[in-house]
Amino acid sequence: MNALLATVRRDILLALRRKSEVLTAVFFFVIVTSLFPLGIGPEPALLKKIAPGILWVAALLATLLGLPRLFAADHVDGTLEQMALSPSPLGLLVAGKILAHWLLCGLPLVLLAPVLGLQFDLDASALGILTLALLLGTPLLSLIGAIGAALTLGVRGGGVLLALLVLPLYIPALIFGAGAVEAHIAGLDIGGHLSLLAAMLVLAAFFAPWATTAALRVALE
Amino acid sequence: MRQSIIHWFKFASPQGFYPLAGRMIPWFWAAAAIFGISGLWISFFVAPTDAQQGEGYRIIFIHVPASWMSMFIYLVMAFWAALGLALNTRVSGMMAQALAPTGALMAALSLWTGAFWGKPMWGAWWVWDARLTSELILFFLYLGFMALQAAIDDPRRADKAGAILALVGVVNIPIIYFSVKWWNTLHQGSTINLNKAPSMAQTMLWGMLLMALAFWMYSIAVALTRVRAIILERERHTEWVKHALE
Amino acid sequence: MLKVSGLACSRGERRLFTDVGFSLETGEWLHVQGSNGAGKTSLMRLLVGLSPADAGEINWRGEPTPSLEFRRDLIYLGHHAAVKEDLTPLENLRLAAALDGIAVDERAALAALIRLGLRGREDLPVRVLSAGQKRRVLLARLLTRPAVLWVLDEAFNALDVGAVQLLGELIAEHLAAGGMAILTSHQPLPVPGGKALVL
Amino acid sequence: MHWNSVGEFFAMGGYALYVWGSFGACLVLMVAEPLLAKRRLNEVRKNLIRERLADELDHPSGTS
Repeated sequence: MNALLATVRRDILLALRRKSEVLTAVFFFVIVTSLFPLGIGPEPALLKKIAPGILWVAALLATLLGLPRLFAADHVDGTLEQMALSPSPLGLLVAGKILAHWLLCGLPLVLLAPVLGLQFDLDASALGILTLALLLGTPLLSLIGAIGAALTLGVRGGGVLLALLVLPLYIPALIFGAGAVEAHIAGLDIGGHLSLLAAMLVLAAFFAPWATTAALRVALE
Repeated sequence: MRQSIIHWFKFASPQGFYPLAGRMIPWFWAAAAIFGISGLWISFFVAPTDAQQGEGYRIIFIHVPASWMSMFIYLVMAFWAALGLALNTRVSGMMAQALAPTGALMAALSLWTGAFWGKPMWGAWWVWDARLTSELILFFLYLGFMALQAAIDDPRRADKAGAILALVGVVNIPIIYFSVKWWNTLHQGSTINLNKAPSMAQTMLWGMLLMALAFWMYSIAVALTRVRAIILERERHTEWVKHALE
Repeated sequence: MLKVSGLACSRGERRLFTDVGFSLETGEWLHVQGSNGAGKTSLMRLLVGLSPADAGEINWRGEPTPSLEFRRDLIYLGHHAAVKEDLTPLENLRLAAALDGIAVDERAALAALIRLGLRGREDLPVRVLSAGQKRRVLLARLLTRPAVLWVLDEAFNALDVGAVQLLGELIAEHLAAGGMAILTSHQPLPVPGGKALVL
Repeated sequence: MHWNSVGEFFAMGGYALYVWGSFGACLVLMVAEPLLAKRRLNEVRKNLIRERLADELDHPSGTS
C-alpha cells in the first residue's frame, strides 16, 4: 500500500514540475465545451438539452489527451523497467499511476464541470448530479484508458490507435453518466444510472490494473 | 489417454496445423455451398411474403446470420486469445489474427444490410436502433484489434497485446450491449425491429438457420485459409516449411 | 544460489544463443562477454525476468524465477538512465526506494550521493547534470537498496576514470560482503576474479 | 412458389434496390474475401518456393 501512495506522490510531484501537461487537458475541456454554444446558437432550451452530452464527451476527450503520457515517459527513461522489477507488485504501482492520472486529469474536470454547466443554463440540482456522475465516471475513464495506454506503449501511431481502442469502451460510461443528468432534467429517477456507473467503476477497479499490468509486461519484453 | 494428448499437441503446433487446415478447407467450402444454396432457396422461394413488410423483409436472411456471426466470431477470437495467453501455443494467436478480418466483414455486412432494410422501413438509412448501434461498436472493436496487431512488428508481442485487448473487449461487449439498449429505450427508439420483424413463420426460421450455418462454414473456411498464410509468413525460416511446400 | 541452464533466446527470426548455463554462489561474479549484437543485453533482460526465454531454466535459491523473493534480492541497472530529469538526485533516490517499498532516510540518501561524488548536486534537477553524473545518480541506488544480486548491463559506460575506479570498489565491497554480481562489458573490468561467459 | 414471373422475382415487390443491394453486397464481399485470403497464401508460397530455389542454387551439392 505504501508503494501505491509513493507512486501517486511521485507522479503528482513530476506533474507539478511540468504544469503545462496537466493544464493542457483542463484548458481543452474548458475550450471545447465553450465552443458548442458558439456553433449551435445561444437558445437556452436547446443548450440545456445537449449540455450533459457535451460536457461528458468533452471530459472523455480531455482524459484521452493525457493517456499517451501515462506510461510513455517512464517507458522511455527506463523507470518503468525498474518498476516491473521492483519488489513491490507491479499491479500496485500501476494502480498508483492510474490514481495519480485521475487526480491530475480527472478530478480537475469534475471540479470544473459545475462552473461550465452554468454556461448551459443547468440549474443547481442538475449541476450537482453532473458533478456526482463525473465523480463516479472519470475514474472509470482513467482505469479503462490505462489498459489502452499500456497496449499502445511504444507502438507506431500510438496516440491515434489509443483513441480507436479506448473510445468504444468508454461508451457505457458516457451513456450512464450523461443519461443520469438527462434523466434528472426530465424528472426521472437517477438511482439506476448512478448505481450502474458505480458498479462499472468497481468492476474496472478490480480488473483494469490487472489487465494494464499484463499489457505492460508484454510491452517491456 | 497419453496418446491422445500427444496427438492434440501435434495439431497445436503450426507444423501440424498447416496440413490439417489444408485438408479441412474443401470440406468447409462444400458445407458452406450446400447450406448456402438450400438457405437461399428457402429465403427466396419457400418463405412467404410478410404481411407487414412485403418482400423487403427477405434481407433478414443475411442480416441476422451476419449479426450472429459477427458476435460469435468475436467470442471465438477471444477464446483463442485466452488459450494463447494461458498455454503459450503459437497457433492460438494466429487463429485470433485470422478470424478478425472475417468478423469485421460480418459486422460490416450486418450494418450494410441493416441500413438497406432501414431505408424502406424507417425511411432513413441509419437509425440509432439498439442492435445496429451495438453492431457499429462491435465493428469498431474489430478495427481496433486489427489496427493494434498491425501496428506491432514483433508477432509474439502482437499476439499477446491483441489477446489482452480481445479479452477486455469480451468483458465489455455485454456491458456495451446492455447500456446501448438502456439508452435506446430511454430515448424511445423505433418500434419495429428488423430482428423480430415478421411473425416468424417456421420456414423463415429454417431459412435463417441454414443461412447462419452457411455463414459459419464460410467463416471457418476463410479463417483457415488465412491462418495457413499467417503460419507460412511467420515460420518461413523453419526447416519444416521448406518440406511442406509443393 | 543462482543456477541457469539451457537458456535459449531469439530476437525475431534470429537465434541469439542456445544452451547458456552457469551457476553463481555468494561472493562470485560473472563477466558476460561478447561482440556487439551477440545478445548480452538480451541475456541480462532474460535473467532478470523482463523477457521470457525460448527455453531453459533460471533458479534462484532453488526456486524458479521470476518470484517476488528474486525481485527482492535483485537490482538491475540497464542501458537506460532510469532517473527522472525533473527531480533532483535526492528525490530520485528516495522516491525510487519508496516505490520499492524501502524507507531510505535523507541521511542515507545523502551519504550515498556523496560517496558517488555528487556533493553539491543533490538539489539540482537531474536534467542539468552531465551524462556521467546521471549515471552516478543511478549507481547511488546500489548503496541504498539492499540486494544480493547485482545485474549491471554496461554499467561502466559513460563513466570517467574516477567513477570506473569507484564502481569497481563498490562491486568488490559487495562481493566481500557475500553479494553476487553479473556484469556485461567488452572491455576488461577493474574487478578481480570473476567467472567468464562468452556469448 | 409465389413468383409468377422472373421479372416479378427481380422486382421483389418494389423492394428490389434494398433486397438486391443487400444480397449483392453480401455476394461481392464473400467472393472477394476468400480470393484475397487465397492470394495472400499463394503469394507467401511463391516467395518461399523462390527462396528455396535460391538456396539450392547457392548450395549446388545439396548440403545446406
